Amino acid sequence: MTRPITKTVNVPVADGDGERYTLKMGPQHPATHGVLRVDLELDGETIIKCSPHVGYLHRGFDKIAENRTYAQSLILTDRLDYIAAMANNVGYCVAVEKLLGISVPLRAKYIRTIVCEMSRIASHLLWLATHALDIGAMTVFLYCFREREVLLDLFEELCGARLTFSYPRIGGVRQDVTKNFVDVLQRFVADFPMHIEEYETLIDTNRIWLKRTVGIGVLSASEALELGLTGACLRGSGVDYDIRKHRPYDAYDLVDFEVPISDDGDIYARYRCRMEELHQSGRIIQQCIDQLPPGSIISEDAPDLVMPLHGQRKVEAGSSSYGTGLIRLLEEKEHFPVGDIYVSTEVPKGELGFYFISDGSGRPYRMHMRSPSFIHISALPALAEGSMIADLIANIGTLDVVLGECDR
Amino acid sequence: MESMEIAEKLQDHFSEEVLDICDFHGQVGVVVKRERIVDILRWLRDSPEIKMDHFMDLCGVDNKKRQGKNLLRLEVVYNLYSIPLRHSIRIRAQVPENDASIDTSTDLWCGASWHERECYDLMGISFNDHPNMRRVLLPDDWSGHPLRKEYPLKGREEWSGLEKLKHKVVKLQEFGLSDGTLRTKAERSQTKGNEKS
Amino acid sequence: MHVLIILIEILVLFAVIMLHVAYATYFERKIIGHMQVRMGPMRIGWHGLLQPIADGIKSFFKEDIVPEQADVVTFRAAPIICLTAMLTSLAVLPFAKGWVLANINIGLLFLFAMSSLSSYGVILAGWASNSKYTFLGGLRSMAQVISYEVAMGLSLVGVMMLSGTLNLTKIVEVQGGSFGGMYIFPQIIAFFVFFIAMLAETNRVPFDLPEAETELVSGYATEYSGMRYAIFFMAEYIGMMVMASIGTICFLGGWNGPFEVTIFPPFWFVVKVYAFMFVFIWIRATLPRYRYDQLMTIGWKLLIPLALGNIVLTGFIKAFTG
Amino acid sequence: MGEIKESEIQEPALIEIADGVKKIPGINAVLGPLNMLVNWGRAGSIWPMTFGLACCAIEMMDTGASTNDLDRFGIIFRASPRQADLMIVAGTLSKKMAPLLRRVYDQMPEPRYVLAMGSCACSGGVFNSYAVTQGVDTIVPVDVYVPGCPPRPAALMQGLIKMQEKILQEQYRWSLWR
Amino acid sequence: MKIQYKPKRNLLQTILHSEIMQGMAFTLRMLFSKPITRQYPQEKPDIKLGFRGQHALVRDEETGQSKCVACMRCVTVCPSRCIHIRFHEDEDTGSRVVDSYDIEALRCVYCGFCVEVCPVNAVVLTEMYEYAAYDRESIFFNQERLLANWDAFAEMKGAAIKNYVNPFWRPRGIPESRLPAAKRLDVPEEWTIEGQVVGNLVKREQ
Repeated sequence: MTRPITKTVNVPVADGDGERYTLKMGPQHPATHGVLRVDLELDGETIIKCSPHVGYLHRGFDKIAENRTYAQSLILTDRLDYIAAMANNVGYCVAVEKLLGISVPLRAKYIRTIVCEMSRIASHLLWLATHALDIGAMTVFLYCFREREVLLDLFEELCGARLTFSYPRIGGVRQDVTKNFVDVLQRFVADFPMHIEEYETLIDTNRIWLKRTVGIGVLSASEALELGLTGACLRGSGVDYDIRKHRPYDAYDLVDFEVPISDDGDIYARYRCRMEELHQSGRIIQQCIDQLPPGSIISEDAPDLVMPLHGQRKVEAGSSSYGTGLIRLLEEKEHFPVGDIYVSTEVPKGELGFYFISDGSGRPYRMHMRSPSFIHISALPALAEGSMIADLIANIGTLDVVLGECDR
Repeated sequence: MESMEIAEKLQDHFSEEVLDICDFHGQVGVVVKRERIVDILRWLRDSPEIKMDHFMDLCGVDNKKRQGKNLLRLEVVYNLYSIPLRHSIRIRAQVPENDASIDTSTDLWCGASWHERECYDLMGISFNDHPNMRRVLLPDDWSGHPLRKEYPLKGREEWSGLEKLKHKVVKLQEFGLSDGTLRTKAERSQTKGNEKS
Repeated sequence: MHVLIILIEILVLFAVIMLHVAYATYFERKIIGHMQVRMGPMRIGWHGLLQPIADGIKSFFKEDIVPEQADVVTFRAAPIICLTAMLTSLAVLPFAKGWVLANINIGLLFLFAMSSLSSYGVILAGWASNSKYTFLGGLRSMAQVISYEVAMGLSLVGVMMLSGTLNLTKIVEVQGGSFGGMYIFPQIIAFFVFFIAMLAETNRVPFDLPEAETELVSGYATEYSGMRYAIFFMAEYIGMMVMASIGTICFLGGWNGPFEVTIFPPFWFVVKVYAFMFVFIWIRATLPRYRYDQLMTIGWKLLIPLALGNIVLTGFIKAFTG
Repeated sequence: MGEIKESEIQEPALIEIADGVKKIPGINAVLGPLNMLVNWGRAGSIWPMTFGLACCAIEMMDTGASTNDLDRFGIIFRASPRQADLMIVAGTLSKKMAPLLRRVYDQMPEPRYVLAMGSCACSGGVFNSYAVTQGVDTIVPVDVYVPGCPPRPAALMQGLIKMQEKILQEQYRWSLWR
Repeated sequence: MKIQYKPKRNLLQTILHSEIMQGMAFTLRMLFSKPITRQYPQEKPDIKLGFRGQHALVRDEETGQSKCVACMRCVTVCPSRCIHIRFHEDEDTGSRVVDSYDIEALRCVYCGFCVEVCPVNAVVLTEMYEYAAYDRESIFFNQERLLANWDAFAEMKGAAIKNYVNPFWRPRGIPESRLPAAKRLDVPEEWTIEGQVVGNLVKREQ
């Protein structure tokens, strides 16, 4: 009954040029946001070499998606980045709509924009909570969850689930918003800047927070680009890249918002960027609520959930499980356009891209996800090497990784 | 610049390499040979009027069940984007089955490193001169590459690590005091909830 | 007979302190809970009042694991060293006039010695567990205790100079019963240094590096389970109480208060100690954590110069005012 | 513990209640309340280990946060398996993670309990693929199953209350180890 | 937009630890605020209409049996493939008779697709969520269990069950013509296209 995670070398062993030893953090470690494993080579507390290991949550999304219809695979995206499942759902639907050439009613676009920004707030709140907890400020964690709970209740009212929504549909959204939902959301958005101020009272100018974040984990713009970072990590380094502005989807070209950018590229800059994004998200939601047009919420030519397209099917008597008739239908390669498409959306973590190859059948021939967390974790050595263990924790926090999305 | 123009320029530059250009919903894919892929990518990144500085995505594709001219068994797809000029292009490099390897693009973008490792892990395409060509998502001693079309969804044989673990679980069972449920293989086939799916 | 009385006194003190320790954890959970707009323990007993007892029973009946590759003797001894050192230092604390087990003339030095000794327990625990997290926790603790012990000792030199004694009872008596007599006013710099050093000595936020949960799992106590972990836990809380008592005695005038409470002479002492404890908890609920090298920087570059300056200043004042 | 061992020495006073099980007559009067007390202590101070794997971990954190506040039940999360009583397996257990889960479980001291939270932990859920174990109960013995994907915080708390009920009904489990 | 940082603290603020004191004052204020905790076993969270919880088969008030017609749409759509139906065709009438209807609830992902596609509102997800169990078998629902779940839910809802419409039974905002007959349930005003919520700016234009 020895502790295996820390077992490799028992006490530091000299290897010639100073006392170096290895430390394996994770996969079960309170600061690794799930099941990330980081192998560290340390000299004292200074990190000489840092190699992250992922895959402890690999579930085979790509393979499962190849065996499900387009509509069914939607539920997989819930479990991709489970902190902002709505943004993933919308990203998936946008990609499939582009592939199938379906246009979405304007009202659905607005509703999607609202829920996307809500999930951005929820995700950033969770990021702030865990980031602050990693650095030691435990109270911020609970205050963030307090506000997050309001959002989750709203999501529950909208679609009946708190975390895994499956709310958007290919061609629209599942349900219309209610009066109560809009009212509560509006009140939340109005109050939210006050709550942000509360968090900032505790950490923003706090000298300990500043000491732990300013000048730590610095990335220049070119480095960040080369590492493939996206989202707030890239914008914190001064690159103006936000897909909502570059390749607008849903109603983002109809609302007015700004993309916060900082040139410093350290943890504090990324923290400020995300805090500013919270304000901007509130602005977007308010505008969307004001502009919400009447109309249908799902496109007329949206594919049916059961069938790949509208159509009838007969199941043989006695058949018990997954229908053979459908499989036959799915194999017929005439319903969908043949081609490949890459569509990316701006989820809270960064750029979430879906690459589909369709061979005309009812199921994707190949689905690949470009998940931001996967790339962000691969950038961890660039941030952490040469710093101390405590900075590694802060760096993992600032990259805002979700292992479900990373490992897929 | 329109994607199509870039594709044409690319064809002018690398006429030997480009096999095909396909357009789907406004997205242009250039099918190329694998030999000079790094040169192509470098040209796309460095030439001033194209300037593809953002390496969006890399993924491997198995073409076993897909028809199309110029397609080999495997394919590596690069999606590139230019942040200052706001245009994108897709490069599809063909890789034969018997020699599933292609040159690495980590020298151009170090962020491509894990994409390539993932491609190797799940699709079995190895990248020449990659600094750390190991599996990234699956355990090191996993056999097979799950995203190949012939690999079944539930896998072929059990991973050796899990087999070992299950033996260990059975062995340790007698030492534990827990009265919770533990399902070993024999019990499991008896329960009705499990075997149906 | 005398021995018997002392033994009874020790037992009573021990029991009272243990109860205080148990309920200090309860109050910490409650206060932090309410600061975080939640409730803390509610369901074990009325408003969770029996929570510490349940925790104790649970810990006592838990399996006690000694890791295979650990140094068994040291591993087992470490928590006991910690607890014993902390309990011993209680002997010299004057809770009220005459309420002291051992009224020795070097009381303050004795306290320092004991608090240093308890950190041996931590270091040994870190080393004996044969795990790297505990080892790092032990290392951090060692460095922290060494550097902050210096700052703390120097900060109290001013108090010694003013009072002219190391006997804790006399230090309180010199300060007198009046509000203005408390050493916190002439020794405000020393109090500042002492307070920060105190947080660091007791491994509290923002200096809780040896057991920083998000960095080192549970620090030096990572490998300890059941009762042995509980002993570490108790030692830590007694340490907090001892440090708060030193602060009360040296800066806040000990058991003296605005009026006498004749039924329970240590009333004001207890109130002041609990005020300190509340501030500990309050800080824990508010602040993030320093990094290891920053902690060292503060210790050596800020606190020690400040404490030295304070000694010089006190010396001058003492010399000129006589 | 001690009581049982001493009782074995006093041979003549023993009565046999089942095959190979002997006891002192009347010992239940002493041990019964002690058993109740120990069970009460254990049920009132379950310290789960933070073993968040996937989506359910977020709901687990939410359960610990202000709105639901697990601290009310005396539940505080411990990072080290050595100090934990309960392992809440919250999320999908992939095959790569399974040996580590078992190792962490082995590090926990007796008495230890396992709560499988969510569809994935209970049975593999939607991820019936090459990389996911079909149920955490093939690796560790599970005491309580909490269904849901993910279970909402109240459902997890109901699972924990069920766990407390189970602990309260235990008979002399504390006397069995070592 | 470039980020604006707050001004650096000056010497006086450094000595007085003003920003730390502000934080401390804030936490102290929160100490005396009312906790937002919901005391679970006594106070249950209010479940929103349409929460996707425990599965049930609606008990038809006339026949006392389930409404299922074995159309297999739920089986087909289920992404986690946890619904299993066995049926045979009645030789006289030619209609389908359900032999068994099983839901592996532990495999379910609660997406609600089955409820949405069911043409007769037979299978539903209720608002019950408290059904943790000590073994796996008791969370495997067969037809009797599913009907019993519905009874339990109906008991919890009381008289309200008569007019109870879970939004997932009747997709909101979808035109009537696209819905099967049983799905055309009476719903509140704001669920219809005419009564839907629109933004302030839009209203003013009209």
